[in-house]
Order: sequence, then C-alpha cells, then structure tokens
Amino acid sequence: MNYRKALITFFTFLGGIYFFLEFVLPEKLPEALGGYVFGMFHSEISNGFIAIGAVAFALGLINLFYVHGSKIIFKRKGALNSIALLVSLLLMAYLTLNEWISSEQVNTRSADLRNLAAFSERIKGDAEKSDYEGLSVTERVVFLNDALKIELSKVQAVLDNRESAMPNFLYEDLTTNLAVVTDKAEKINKVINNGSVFTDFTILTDLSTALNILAPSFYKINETSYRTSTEKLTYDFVYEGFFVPLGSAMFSLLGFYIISAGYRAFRIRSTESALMMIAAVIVMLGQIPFYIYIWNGLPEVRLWLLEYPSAAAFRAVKFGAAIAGLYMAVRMWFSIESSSFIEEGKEGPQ
Amino acid sequence: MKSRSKLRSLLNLDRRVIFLFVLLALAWPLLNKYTIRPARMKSADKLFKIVDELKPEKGKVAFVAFDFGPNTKAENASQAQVVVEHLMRKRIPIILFSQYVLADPFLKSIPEKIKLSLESEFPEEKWEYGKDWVNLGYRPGSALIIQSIPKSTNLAETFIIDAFSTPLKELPIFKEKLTLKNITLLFQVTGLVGTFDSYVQFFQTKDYRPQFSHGCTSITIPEAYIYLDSGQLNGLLEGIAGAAWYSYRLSDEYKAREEDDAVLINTGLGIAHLLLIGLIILGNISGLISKRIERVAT
Amino acid sequence: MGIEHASPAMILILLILAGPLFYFIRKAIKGHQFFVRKIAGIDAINQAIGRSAELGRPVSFCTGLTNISPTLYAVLGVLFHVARRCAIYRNKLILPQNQPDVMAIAESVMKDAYRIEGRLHEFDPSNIIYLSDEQFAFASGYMGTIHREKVASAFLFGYFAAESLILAEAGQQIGAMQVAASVSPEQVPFFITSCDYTLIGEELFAAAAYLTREPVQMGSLYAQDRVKIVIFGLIIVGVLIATANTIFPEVNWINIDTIIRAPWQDVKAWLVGGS
Amino acid sequence: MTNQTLILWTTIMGGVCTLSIFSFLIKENPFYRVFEHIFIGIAAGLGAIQGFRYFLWPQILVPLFGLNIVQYPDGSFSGEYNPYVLLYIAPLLFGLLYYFIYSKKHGWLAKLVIGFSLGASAGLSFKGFFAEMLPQLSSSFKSLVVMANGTIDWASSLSNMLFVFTLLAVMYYFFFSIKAESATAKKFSASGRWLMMVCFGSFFGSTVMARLALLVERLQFLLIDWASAIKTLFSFGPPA
Repeated sequence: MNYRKALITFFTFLGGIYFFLEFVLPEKLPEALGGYVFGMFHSEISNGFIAIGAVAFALGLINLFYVHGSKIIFKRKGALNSIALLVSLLLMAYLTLNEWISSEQVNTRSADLRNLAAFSERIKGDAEKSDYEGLSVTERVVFLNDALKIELSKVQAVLDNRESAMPNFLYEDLTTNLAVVTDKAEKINKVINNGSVFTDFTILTDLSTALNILAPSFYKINETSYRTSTEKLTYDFVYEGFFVPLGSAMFSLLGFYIISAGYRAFRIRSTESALMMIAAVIVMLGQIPFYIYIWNGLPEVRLWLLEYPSAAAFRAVKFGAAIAGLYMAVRMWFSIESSSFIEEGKEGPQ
Repeated sequence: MKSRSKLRSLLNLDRRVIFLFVLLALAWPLLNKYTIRPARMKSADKLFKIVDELKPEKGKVAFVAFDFGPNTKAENASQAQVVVEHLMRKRIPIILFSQYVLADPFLKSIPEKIKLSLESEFPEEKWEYGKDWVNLGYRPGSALIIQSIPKSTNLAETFIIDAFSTPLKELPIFKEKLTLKNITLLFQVTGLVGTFDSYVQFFQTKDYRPQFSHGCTSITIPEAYIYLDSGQLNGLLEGIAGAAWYSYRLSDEYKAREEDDAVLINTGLGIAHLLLIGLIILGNISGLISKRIERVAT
Repeated sequence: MGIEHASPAMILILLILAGPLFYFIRKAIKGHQFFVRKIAGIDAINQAIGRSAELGRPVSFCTGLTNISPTLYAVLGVLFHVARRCAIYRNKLILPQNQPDVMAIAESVMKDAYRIEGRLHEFDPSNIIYLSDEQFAFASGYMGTIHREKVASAFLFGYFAAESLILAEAGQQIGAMQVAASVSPEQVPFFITSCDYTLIGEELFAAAAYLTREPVQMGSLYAQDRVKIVIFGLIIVGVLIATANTIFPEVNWINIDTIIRAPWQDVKAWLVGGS
Repeated sequence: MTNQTLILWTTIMGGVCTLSIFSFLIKENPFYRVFEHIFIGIAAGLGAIQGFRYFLWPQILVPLFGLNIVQYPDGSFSGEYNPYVLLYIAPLLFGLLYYFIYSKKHGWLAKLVIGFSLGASAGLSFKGFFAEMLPQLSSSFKSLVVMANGTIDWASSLSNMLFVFTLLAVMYYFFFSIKAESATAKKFSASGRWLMMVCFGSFFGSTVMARLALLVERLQFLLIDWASAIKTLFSFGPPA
C-alpha cells in the first residue's frame, strides 16, 4: 500500500473520530477517567469542519469561468450566452459585496455609540476593582468626554440634514434620546472643566443606559435611509426583479409537468400502475374543497391512506436506506473498498 | 382507420395542449375571485388548539423557524402568516430564525405585514419589534447550529446579535435569560428536505422537549405523518390546504379579520385537480377503447 | 427524548452491526459467491450507455443535490462504473454539478476511471459543468444543457428534492433513456412517472455492488440483509410485546426501544441488582 | 429614478423572466437560453458572497483577526485576543487542498481533504442513525389489538395490522439475498411491491397541490401585478 493511499485512509479516519467519540462517550466521563466533558468546544470544532467545506466555494467559480471563458475566447457556439452569464455573475457579486459593505457601515455607526456605553461601564467597573493600576478615573473620563463630543456631533449632523423621505417620528425619537445623552455629557464636561476629581459614578451608569437607547434609534434612521440608497435599490432590483422571479417561475413549471406526467403515466397497464393511480386520485380528491360534492368521507380515507399504508411503506424504505447508509458510512470511514476510486489507480493498458 | 387515429391522438395528447388546459383551469378563478370553503384538516386543528391554549407568561416564548425561500412561498408563506398572526393575537413573544439564506426577506416582511393589519384591526393596541417578536435572521451551519441551541445556557449569548445587528441583551424579550426550557412552542415552516430532520434529531435535551409543530409543503406531508404518529410532532399544517383551513378557522374566531388569499388559492387548485383527474380518466378510457379496436381489427 | 450521547445498548448495537459486515466481507474476499436477486434498474445502466454509444450522443450523469455523505459515496461507485464504460466506448459523459466540493470529488472519480482504462488523455475537464448551488438555477441549467446536448441517456442518482420532476421531464421530452435512483423516497413517484427505470432507497446503495460484483461490496450487501432480518425480527417481537401489553396490561413487559434507550446508570443498576 | 418607477421596473422584469422560463414549455429557445445563463450567473455571484458573508467572515475571520475586540478612547481594549482562535487557520489551510484537484502532479493531495470530509460525514451519521431511527422503530411497535374502553376497536386494530404487514412486506421486498421460492414468499414480496405503489401514488397525489399552488402564485403575479405594470408603462399614467 503506497504511502499516499495510507495517508488518504488516515485522514479519512481522522475526519470521523471526533463526531464518533462525541456520540459514543457519555456527557461527562466518570471521575475515574478524569471527568472530562468531551463536547466542551463543540461549536468551535463544528465551525472548523464547516470552514473546510466553505473554503471550497471558489471551485464553482473557477469551473464557470473556465467553461464559459473558453467558449468566449474560442468563439464557440453559445459564446453570447456565456458573456451574459459572466457579466451577470460579476455584476451580482459586485452588487452583493457593495450591499454588504454599506450595511456593515450602517452597523458600525451605531456600534460606536454602544462601545462608548461599554467604556463608561468599564471605567466604573475598573474603579471598583482593588487590583486595577491603569489610568486614573479622571484621566479616562477625559478621554470619554472627548470621544463623546465626536460621536454626538455625528448624531447631530444626521439630525441637521433631515431626509424628506424619512418618516418624522424616527427623527423625534432620535432627538429625545440624544437630549438625554447630551444632558449626561454636559454634567461630565462640567466636572472635567473645573478640574476636580471625578467621583460620582452614577452618571456613568446613566450615561451608558442612555447611550444604549440612543444607539438603536440612530441605527433605525441609518438603516432606513440606507434602504433607499442607490446601492441597496440596485441590489434589490436585480434580486427581486431577476433572481426571485426566475426561481419561482422554474419551480412553478412543476405545476405543468406534474399534470402532464400524471396524464401520461397513470394508465392501467399493470396492477402496480393501477394501484398507484387509484391511491393518487383518492388523495387528490381528499384535499380539495370539492370533495363535499363527491363523498364526505374522502378526507378520512386520504388521511388513512397517508397514515397507514404510505407511512409504513415509507418507513420500511427509510429503514433499509438507513442501514445501507450506516454500512456505507462504516466502509467510508475505514476506506474499506478493494478497488476503490480513492486509491491511486495504476496506468491501464495504453 | 380514421376513428382509431383520432383516438390515438386522444391517447397521447401533445404535452403543450395539456399545458394550455392547466393555464386556463388556474387563470379563470383568479380573474373572477371565486372561493369555496376549504377542506377540514384535523392536523391543522391540533395546531390551532395548541396555539389557542398558549397563555402569555413571563419568560415563555415561541421559537418560529422560516426555512423556506421564494420557491415555496405560495404554501409556506401562507402557513407562516396564519400561525405568526395567531401567536401575535395571543401576545406570545416570538423568536424568528432561519437556516436558509433566502428566508431573510420573509423573516422581515411577514411580521411587519401582520403588525400593520392587526394595528388597523385594533387601533388602540401596539405590536413592537423587540417586545412581540425578535428576528435572529439567517444563520449557516444547519444541523450544527440546531444542536448547539439545546446546549446553550443563554440564547442571547449563543446568538449575540439579531438580524439588524442589535445586541440581543438590549431587546425586551431577552431581558430574561432564555434557554431551551423557555421555549414552549417550536413552529418550523419549510419546503426544504433535511432542515426538518435537524430539528427532529437535535432540538431537545434529555429531559425537555418543546411542543413541536411544523408547516410542510404537500410533498413532505406523508413523511411528516410518521413524525405525527410517533409523537415527535404535535401539530402540522399540510401544504396550502392546511394554511387555508387554519385561515378559515382564524376568520371564524376573529370576525373583523382581514381576508388573506389562502382560501382563494385553495379554490383555484381544486379546479386544476379536477382537470388532472379528468385527463387521467380520459387517458384510460381512450386506452381501453383503442385496445378493443385493435383486438377487433387483428 | 433526544439522543445526544449513545446509551450502552446503542454502543452494543454498533458493535453487533459491525460483526456481519467484516465477517461477510472477509468471506467474499476469500471467494465465496453470494446469491443476489435481479434488480431491473441496474441492468438498464449498461443498456443505457450502450444505447448512447450507438446513437453517438452524450450520456449525462447528475448527482442532484447530494452533499458529502454516505449517499454520495454510493453514487460515486456507480459514477466510477459509468465513467469507465464511457471511456471504453469513447462516449462523451457530461456531469452537471450542484456543489463545489462534490464537484471536486466527482471530477477526481471520473479522472480515476479514465486513468484505469488508460484513456486519461481523452478526459475533457469541460465536461464537468458546474451549474449552481441554488436548487432552481441548477434545474434550469440542467434543462437547457441536456436539451442542447441532445443527451441519449441520462442518470439521476442520489439525493433530490422538489426539482426531481423538472430534471426527469427534461430528459423525457428529448426521448433520452433515463435511469434514476433516489435515496429520498418522496421523489420516487416522479421518477417512476418520467423515467424508464427507478431504483428505490437502498437499491441505490446496492447498485455499485451489482455493477462491479466486487467482493467487499457484495459482502457488505449480504451483511446488510442479515441486519435487516434482525430488524425484521425485532419489529415482530416489538409488535407482540406491544400487543401483549394491551391485552394483558398487568404483564407490562419493557419494550425493545426502552431497553435500547436505557442510560448507563440504569444498566449498571440492572447488572448489579440483577432486577 | 424614483422609488415608484423602480418598483414598476422590478415587476416588469419579473414578468419578462417568468415568461422566458415558461417559453421552455413550448421548446428550448434563445429567449429561455439567455435568461437561463443570467439566472446561473446571478446565483453564482450571490452564492459566493453570501457564503462568505454569513459564515466565513463572522464565524471564522472576525475572531481570527480580533475584529470583535474594540479599542476604547483611552487605548484600553474591550477584551483580550483569545489565542486558541488561531487554530481556525488549520481547517482553512486544509480546505485549500481542494484546489489541488486541478494540478496533474499533486492531484492526490485533494483526496486528503475529500477523504477527511467523507470521514466527518461518516462520524456524524452514527448519531443521526439512532436519533432518527429509534423513534421510528418504537412507533412501529403498534399493538395489533387496540382496546377502546373495554371492547376491541376493530378499525384501529385492523389499521395497525395493515401498518405492520405493509412495513414487513416492503422490507421483505427489499431483501437482496433471499430467494423467494415458496408461493407465499412470492405473494408476500409482491404485496410489498403493491403497497409501495399505493404509497407512491399517495405521495404523487399529495404533491399535486403544492406544485399547482406555485403555479397559481406565478399566474397571480403575471395576470394581476405584471399586467397592471405594463398598462401603466404604456399609458404613462400614475401606477394603478
């Protein structure tokens, strides 16, 4: 067995070990074995596994650019459509990226306010800690005061140039919340200006709660104005105007196909096809409003057909598939395949 | 000879002719707004009873998962609407969530639409984001995310922010520390195969399992039955027929309720079903007759 | 209640299940021939490839929405066989793909098949067609591709959802010979109405064993049947216990599923106490 | 471009896309082909970024680059950088092995990550097997005799008997290595096949509703929303 196959088999086995042990081992190993809780980093490890697959996302793009790119370069049949494909790919990628970046910006503007709230809580918390040696409270409050001025001026700027399309109550909320914060900020500013030592911590907690109310209402305004920005509108135009209708139209083709398939296939050729047809017709009649005119018991029969024979047959097929799947998983995990395609195939007859 | 060829053409109508029939069968009721009382759905009654008996209690929430996209909107959106509306009427706080990226627009639009129609029905009452419902938005990872929820000791820390990047700690619903035990009802709507299984397999702990109700597209109805039968499911909306019957029950309970189009869609479908059954009968009859002619001829 | 960690009985079951698998595989490797009944759909696979060779039109092999899972491993076994045949007949084989990582695996399997038949130089990577990981963009790409390629035979193997009927009807409309195998039972009715042959549930897993008659796969197939006989028996026993419990309520035997679920402490108590 | 005209054009384009897909019902044609390619392009562009935006960025890269740690105005930090996060580099690099699929010489390296992913899904399927199968197995233990306050409820009893019979018959049909010689065995296997057909027929019947529901929704869009959008377009009046 050459070293490559051994390495592949080892990595395959390695892949399954964590989840197998996580299932087989009890929640907490008995004290005798050190009482270690196996699943402690479960979500981080699960993220790691998802990351492996996520990184492969560009493989699809490479294939698309390779297949359609070569059609364009060599001017093969369908080159025009390939151009349409690649242009819409690049356009949609740009629009989606743009939409993501601008919506992130909307988040960071209100996040700055929340960070200030956290900072003021931090100042109060550290002051109460005995082992804290960093900057004195007053020095830190000076920094807080300067940062507050910058952030509040940004909020004021939004209030000064109101957008007509924006609903008014949003601005009113923002003004009231801003006033609460400015009042706290002035108190701090007064203490700093006359150079005395900062002692009253209750202002810090009030400031933090006020900031945490101001942040969401500031976010609401930015988010609503962002929603009418050109980036968002163009993204929505392509998403709602092309992507969604194309998907729904494709899916609705099934409405046509299911009727043509039913018409073609439900012919009494054998007992099997007759049974399939009769069951289909009964279930269909049982779930449409017109059953009242045929027979009141139809929904009951439909329910019975679905609950007993169908559920049982479905379960039997699932049992079989589950066992086959489990055995396939074991063979996959231990790479038990005599001439498996995983190993390095020998060069066949030239 | 001529009669047999005519029959043979009846035996296999060209598929384009059938497509035309389907178009006419569905378009006619749409244009004339013709509706009929939907068929009674016992499993929808079960769900209606569960939601009707829920009382707004401190720290008790409903966890509603929209795992559907624009493709199954016709059935799943109607189901999501009727149940979220009923929960909002009963003032049960709702946590909205999805494992499917394309569900995002519905997570945002459906509760807003219901809020507006309820506030127009009850002008003096208010429904607010953060208090009556929270939207966690789309989260990737399917089964891995679902099985981390029961393990979480505080959902606000597991999910950190909502779909609008507001920290959950600031929202009234999350003022209380919420874990799986605070979730009284799980309602999952999906047209996707597989997302339902991750809830069945992982959305419980050894000693607690919320009431589990489900809205499925008609294709997975039979599969949902085996979970209804085994008790893993406590209530079920079966495709558009389930949504139409639930909507009928809601209108029956709340007289001033605005009519939604679940019942209208359901009627159009009834006519198209009759078309298919007619075609099947036609196909079989002409098949038998032409076999008899062949036997006579040979 | 939910199952987060294995109970002692479950670990026991896993060990018991492993027994027949390794035993019958060793027996098969030693050359023991197992009887295996005919499955119509599987013989049709070779027929379909032959048909497209005569007509000189391509073959399409679609793995649907299958993600990396035991089902994919079974589908790859069939793809390996189909790709080898196409390499021998020098028949164009197209692979419409739905997921990047699955595409990478399918491509490596197809390359191995061409390499084993010594035709690696004829392998054309542009036959691996990535369409989309979005369900219906994939279906629309599949429909257009096989109509334009005038595919003579189409294979639909693996995990499908609602788009199954679209894929099957697309092949039916151009008169392609279609063999479908779905591990999702709710899609089987649509394959039955629109395809020539349909493999149901575990027949997909058996297909590779049938086609290659490899000892490992035959042994595993035989072991599977043995396990199913055990489950068959378990159901009968379980049903009888449930019936007995209803007729004579005072008997109240513990049923099989409660035994399987019994946690560590109960099992320890039972072993020690012998209750 | 006021908001109103944009919504108008979104509806109009939605209708054009729907008609392009419906044109396939007649025949594969250039009108369909262009929109098929546009659809695949948009889905690929959207999918690539969304995959990054909803997983790789928030769950892996933000903690990795410490972007979730904020620097306060006084220079102190909201939290320390957790070095264990650096472990995420391993799966990221390991995932890059997939791209070796394109290299002739080192193609086998891709098989390392392929094997690993297959192994991981194998590891997961053990819990999945029991979690899904056990409730099914226990709910298959249906009592053949159902008592309803003292007397036998024949309807449920017979239904349960049929349930168990179907379950066993369909399982029997799927036995690969058992020769069904005796007459009863052949009938039992045949009845398994027949009952499976009843199951598939019921599936088919219950799905017709879902597919037509989608078509109704698309026709509602075309006949009502799109038709009025076209009317306003040509009459240049305000949108209806």
